[in-house]
Amino acid sequence: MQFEFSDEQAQFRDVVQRFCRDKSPAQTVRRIMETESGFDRDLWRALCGQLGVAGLHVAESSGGAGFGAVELGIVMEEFGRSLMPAPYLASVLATSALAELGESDARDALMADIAAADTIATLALDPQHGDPICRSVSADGGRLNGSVSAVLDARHADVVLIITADDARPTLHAANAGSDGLTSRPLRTMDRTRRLAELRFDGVVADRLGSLTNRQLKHVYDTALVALANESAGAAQALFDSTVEYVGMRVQFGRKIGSFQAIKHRLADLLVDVELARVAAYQAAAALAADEAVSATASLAKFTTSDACMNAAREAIQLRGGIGFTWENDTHLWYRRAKSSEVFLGTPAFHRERMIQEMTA
Amino acid sequence: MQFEFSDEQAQFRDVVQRFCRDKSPAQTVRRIMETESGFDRDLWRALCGQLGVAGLHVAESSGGAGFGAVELGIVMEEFGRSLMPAPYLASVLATSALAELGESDARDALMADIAAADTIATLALDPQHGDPICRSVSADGGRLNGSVSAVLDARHADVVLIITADDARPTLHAANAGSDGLTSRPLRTMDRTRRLAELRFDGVVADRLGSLTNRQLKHVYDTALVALANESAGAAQALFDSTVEYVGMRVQFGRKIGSFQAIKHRLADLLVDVELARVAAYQAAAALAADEAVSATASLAKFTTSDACMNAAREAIQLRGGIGFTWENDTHLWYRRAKSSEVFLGTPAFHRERMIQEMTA
Amino acid sequence: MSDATRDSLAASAAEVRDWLAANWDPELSLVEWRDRLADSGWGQPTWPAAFYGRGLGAREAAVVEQEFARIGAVGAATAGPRGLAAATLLEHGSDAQKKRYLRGILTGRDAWCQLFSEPGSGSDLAGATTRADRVQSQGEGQAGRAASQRWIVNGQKVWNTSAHHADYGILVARTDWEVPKHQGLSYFLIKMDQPGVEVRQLKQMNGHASFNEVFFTDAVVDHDDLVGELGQGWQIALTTLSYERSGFNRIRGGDRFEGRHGRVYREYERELEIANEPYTWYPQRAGRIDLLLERAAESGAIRDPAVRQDIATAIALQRCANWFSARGLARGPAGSIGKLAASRVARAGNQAHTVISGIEAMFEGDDSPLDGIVGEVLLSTPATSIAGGTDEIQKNIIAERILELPKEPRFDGGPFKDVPRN
Amino acid sequence: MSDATRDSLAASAAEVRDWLAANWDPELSLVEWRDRLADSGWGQPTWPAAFYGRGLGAREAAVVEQEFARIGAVGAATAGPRGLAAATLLEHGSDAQKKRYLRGILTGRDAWCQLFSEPGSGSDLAGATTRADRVQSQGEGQAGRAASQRWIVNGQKVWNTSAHHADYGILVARTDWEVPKHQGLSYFLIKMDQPGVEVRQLKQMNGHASFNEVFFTDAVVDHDDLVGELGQGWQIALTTLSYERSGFNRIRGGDRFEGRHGRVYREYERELEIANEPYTWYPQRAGRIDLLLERAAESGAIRDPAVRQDIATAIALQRCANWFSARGLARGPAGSIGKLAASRVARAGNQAHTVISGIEAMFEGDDSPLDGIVGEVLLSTPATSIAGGTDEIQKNIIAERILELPKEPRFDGGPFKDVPRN
Repeated sequence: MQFEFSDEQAQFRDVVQRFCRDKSPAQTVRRIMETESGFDRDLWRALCGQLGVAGLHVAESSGGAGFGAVELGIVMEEFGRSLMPAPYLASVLATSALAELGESDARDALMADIAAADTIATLALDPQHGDPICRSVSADGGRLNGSVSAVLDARHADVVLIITADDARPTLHAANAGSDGLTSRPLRTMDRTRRLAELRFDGVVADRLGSLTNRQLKHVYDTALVALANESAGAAQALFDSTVEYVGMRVQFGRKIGSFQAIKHRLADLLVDVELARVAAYQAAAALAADEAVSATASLAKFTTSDACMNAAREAIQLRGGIGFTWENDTHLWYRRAKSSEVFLGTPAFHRERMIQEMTA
Repeated sequence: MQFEFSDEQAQFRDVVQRFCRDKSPAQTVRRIMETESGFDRDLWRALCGQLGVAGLHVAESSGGAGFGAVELGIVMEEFGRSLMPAPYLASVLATSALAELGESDARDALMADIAAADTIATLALDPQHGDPICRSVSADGGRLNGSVSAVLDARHADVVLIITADDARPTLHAANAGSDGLTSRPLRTMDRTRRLAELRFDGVVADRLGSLTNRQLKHVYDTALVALANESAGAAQALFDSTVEYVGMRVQFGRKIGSFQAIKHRLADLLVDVELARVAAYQAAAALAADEAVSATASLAKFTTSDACMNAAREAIQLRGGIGFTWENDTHLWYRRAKSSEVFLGTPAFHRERMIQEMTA
Repeated sequence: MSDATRDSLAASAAEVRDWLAANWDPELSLVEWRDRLADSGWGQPTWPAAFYGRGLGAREAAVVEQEFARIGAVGAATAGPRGLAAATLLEHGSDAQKKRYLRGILTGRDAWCQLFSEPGSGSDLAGATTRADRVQSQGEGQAGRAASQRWIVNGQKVWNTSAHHADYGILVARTDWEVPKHQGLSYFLIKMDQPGVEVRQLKQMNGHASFNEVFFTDAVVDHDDLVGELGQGWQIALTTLSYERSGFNRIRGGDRFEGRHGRVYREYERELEIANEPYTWYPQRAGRIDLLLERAAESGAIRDPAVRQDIATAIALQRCANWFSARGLARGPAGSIGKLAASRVARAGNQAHTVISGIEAMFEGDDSPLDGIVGEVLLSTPATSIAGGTDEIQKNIIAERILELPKEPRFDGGPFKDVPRN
Repeated sequence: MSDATRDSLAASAAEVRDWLAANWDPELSLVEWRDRLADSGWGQPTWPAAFYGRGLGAREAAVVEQEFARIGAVGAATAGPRGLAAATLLEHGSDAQKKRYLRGILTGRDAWCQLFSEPGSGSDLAGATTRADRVQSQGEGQAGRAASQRWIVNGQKVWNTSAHHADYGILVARTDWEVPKHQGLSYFLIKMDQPGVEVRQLKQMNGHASFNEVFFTDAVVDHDDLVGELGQGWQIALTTLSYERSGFNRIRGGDRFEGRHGRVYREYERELEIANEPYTWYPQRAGRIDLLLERAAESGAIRDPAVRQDIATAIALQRCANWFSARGLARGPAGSIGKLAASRVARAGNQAHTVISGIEAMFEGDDSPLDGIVGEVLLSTPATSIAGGTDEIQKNIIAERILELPKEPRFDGGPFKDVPRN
């Protein structure tokens, strides 16, 4: 299938882009990144208030803003471009899971609080490949036991959602951050703008929100992949653009280094990576929005974009030479994002394999 | 371990190189390649008579010339460089298998005939990865039944050696090409300088020469890998050298295309491929000669050299542009060799896996 | 759409429908039928009425095509360089040239070939060294002087697909060696059937002979067959090339006429066959990604995890490349991005087919899997990154026109006679 | 080996053995001991007798080293740029300079740093813009004129590892802007402890701060500290760089003194620690291929066939790179081949460690596998293809010096003041 952005979607992108430029330039990213929590509630309130990003892609019938995966992709792409330091991906995971549930006061109340930025929510995932079912945590008698490493933004989440496997059907639980027996250990992430924490559940009392089918779990996972793919496409573009700008300015041997054909050709190759990654991300978002079978395309987009982004990050440092390896230079912030997005929700090889499985199923 | 060629070995290489230059320049390769059999007995007699290549690497105690794997590597490298159209690799397979047997009149007579070029011998291999045991052929009561595809130079071999698995221990049999029930169907090989045929055995009477241990079978296989690796190193070098020469001569846009930095850098990268491939091939030959545990290194050399050779072949065509894609241009002869050596005796991926298995065994 | 437009479209539809009812006959010979098209102007309705067309707009032409399709009427000849010659003549040719050549192009009576590339100027097309020298014929100095001027052509062209059965060629030759290379070229129409023109087929490494070399030895061109002004050859060639990029020389399949019978169809199918002959290996050149999964299942390699990785890589690349083109992003310089993507797809296809086939990748022809298709893939993909502008040229275009990085220093700016060349 | 040589070697051995017997004392302070080495010449036996050495040949020196090793005697200070300064001074320095500086280098009393690279001239080392301007001090025109001349240095250097604790620096600065860039540089020895010199540590993306920026604001250099002739700076710098490439600044490990006790050893270990401090991450920078298999077994990723492919690729690359260097092929321009190979090894190591660790590759420091080694690998390998000459520079060297392809057109040939720069 083929798609174009609608005028509304193009305008929405402009709004998001302007917000990112104004509200989180690189120096802001560094400021927040260097705080202990890596989180700025005012920025998050602004994101929810002015852009309405939380629950953006969730249908109104499910308590969301009623936009779709394409708008989600637009936000993620722009956040990747600007390295927006906010718990948005965690919010996407949480709201996507909630959206699969039938209507209920509990769900609707939680969704409303999330959209209003009154509640920050995350969804614990199985660490290895990001499977939404956490097999390392069990629920019995409404109490959660076990531990799960690497939960996104768990440190500043007010509510932790977790899907356990022990009932007849996978079940979604909500635990309040403050609950007795719930302890969180912040992990030192390479990407300081994307925090993870290890959670321990010792008989934590949690709300049993409902159960999900495997199809629904897959949809939650594919949504996460599409979101991350669009973010990586944006990050790759930012790395590419800043590098083209740099080689057009940096002079060595009496000429701009961008005039050296070897560098010109490498940037041409890199542009192909970036462009193909972008269409993959767009196509996956469009397929998700159109409710097509999306798993193969979602995995394709995940590994295509993360490979392109990692490649762009390597070249961005290499073509800057020594200066690109310094802390002061911003390039490593995107390199760190690229490296962690490469493995988050599953490695490129894992998703190549998944794509083949989906295509031959 | 580290090694240098001895003066004798260096002189031997010169002799082989001169022979290849004089006796099989590209036009000779094309002439023989275009014959139906792809084989020139006079050239083969000269190779055995003047260079003594047949049985070269086999110990005198086993009826060989008493040189080692390093000399074998030298011959294979030079033959790869010049695309020598002769059944030498088949002869290496056959003599390596014979060399593992204990002394016997049958073995010694056969080895002597092979060395004297009176007999051309080949060894049938299991097609998939070149395993010396042909499971598709069975021996009972001294009669061979079954068929095996892709036997090297089977069309002009006087004797076909084959190792069957059905006895308590793997057994080496020799069948005369003329035997009743032995039929051979020549296959159209992409590399017309390396012929293969499918053999059918219908109750073929064969000499049971003896049995081999798994260690011995592995040694035969590793020897084949080392031989092919050195051949590929030579072919890669030939492709590289001719390409450097071409870009230093071809003028476009008023300048030698070798003056374009993008091309200069790609050739620099390619030189790294070629140099690393060569040391891998040399190191594997030296380890084989020194009777060290060689399987991991043999597999390493196989995939490193065939990847480098394939890469060199691609670049050799690309940097020549249209002319490199023509039949008249010799580049495709080496491209065809590179492509078939890439998969012969197992793909690069197969040998990467084998190397890890050997290292973790 | 305004009512006026709608009415005029309806009018054209009615008019062509009536004309077809009166003239279409499947038992005519192809040339007889197309002579009617030429006389009526319905074969190329967008061409000027003065030159075998009706001067209609694109919308009307679409309506006409629908009417042809509805009753299965064969259209004008379009396949191959013929289309490029027509488009170029309509833009730059003299009225006399249009009169003389467009009819034969439309009816398919005349086949054409494109004589631009040379052995010494592949990537550097403007570096052509085939020369055309002006001579006066006997009648010198008398009346009809200009008309009696002729050009003598010497040199060599290559990489054209139809010279071996072409009646005419569009030729770019150097007429001035004292000026920079882009200014010294002129654009001619040359008759292929003459003593001074020799055509040899050129065999590729994959065994096909889709291209020709053309040798000129004192070949003759009338001055009347100079297109545009002397020295305008490069600008006019760019016109031809732009039409080539936008697919004016693509060949329409005959499948539209499935199950139709009649002499005109038989002759049309034959025409297509001849036109398509050089291109049978092009799908293999692109890597045949479409065959990977079924082929891997057949060979059993689908069970090998490393092979699955290679297949996934190839399929993903192809999908992205297709999406990229489908989104219409591949126009202008960005076309070079699509072309580089196609090269990656072809390479990945070659790689995947190799590991899927294993030892069977050593075979060619009947002994190669899928009736030789696999072998042909392995021997054809290298052409993808060369034909129609090498990857290196595409990267220059991207770097300089899209990324706006500094241009390469030029060493061929001066008078062409002083420019180094092989 | 001739009898004569054998005798002289035996003689040296005997001589140094006696001297060590009489002088070696592990309870001396490191400086006290090395003062004895400087006085006797046994610390740097290949240096001239006039300058703290004994003018011995390489063979004799080897024998002397053996004798030191036999009884575990600590040698002269060699670590770091100090060794480069010494080698350069011995080749290009004046006798006065040798007298003044070599002793402090040998005894380790003085630490040195290398002040070549600049923010604006990384790959283009000869494009240095740090300036040195000659001034007359008060005593102008009187006796001792030359001696009283001084140089005022302004500018910035970067990428040196020891400026923060160095007493002196070897400095390349521009003294003439009217001539082409290679001809306008001069080579100075500069005192680091002065008001005009400010050293700032420079933090890398992997969190380490191994390098310094050095800012010069009217820093002063005596004319006596000009090495060689004015304008010879580039040639002399090339000498320094060639010694750097052949490892004169490498640091010998202290492991030779395992289990030895005494004040001199304690102080020597401390000296090594300080010298090694900036380099703790260098093994990670190289990709830590040595850890792949054990790490994959530990994480369980060894069971993943795709991961095994990546591990095999990395291990194979490293073995080939090691074999290439071991065969002594990596000398001269071919050193660039080894350097490019090292970059590939580092990249492959990064890739393999990433897929082996999976989600754990998202961590750094204590939360990263192997006490943070994995995270440090992932954040350090990019330096391998940059430090000591970028891959791009290596490829130029290979293409032009090994393959002898045409050189890049130059745009910086004229007077340096007219050369474009940032």
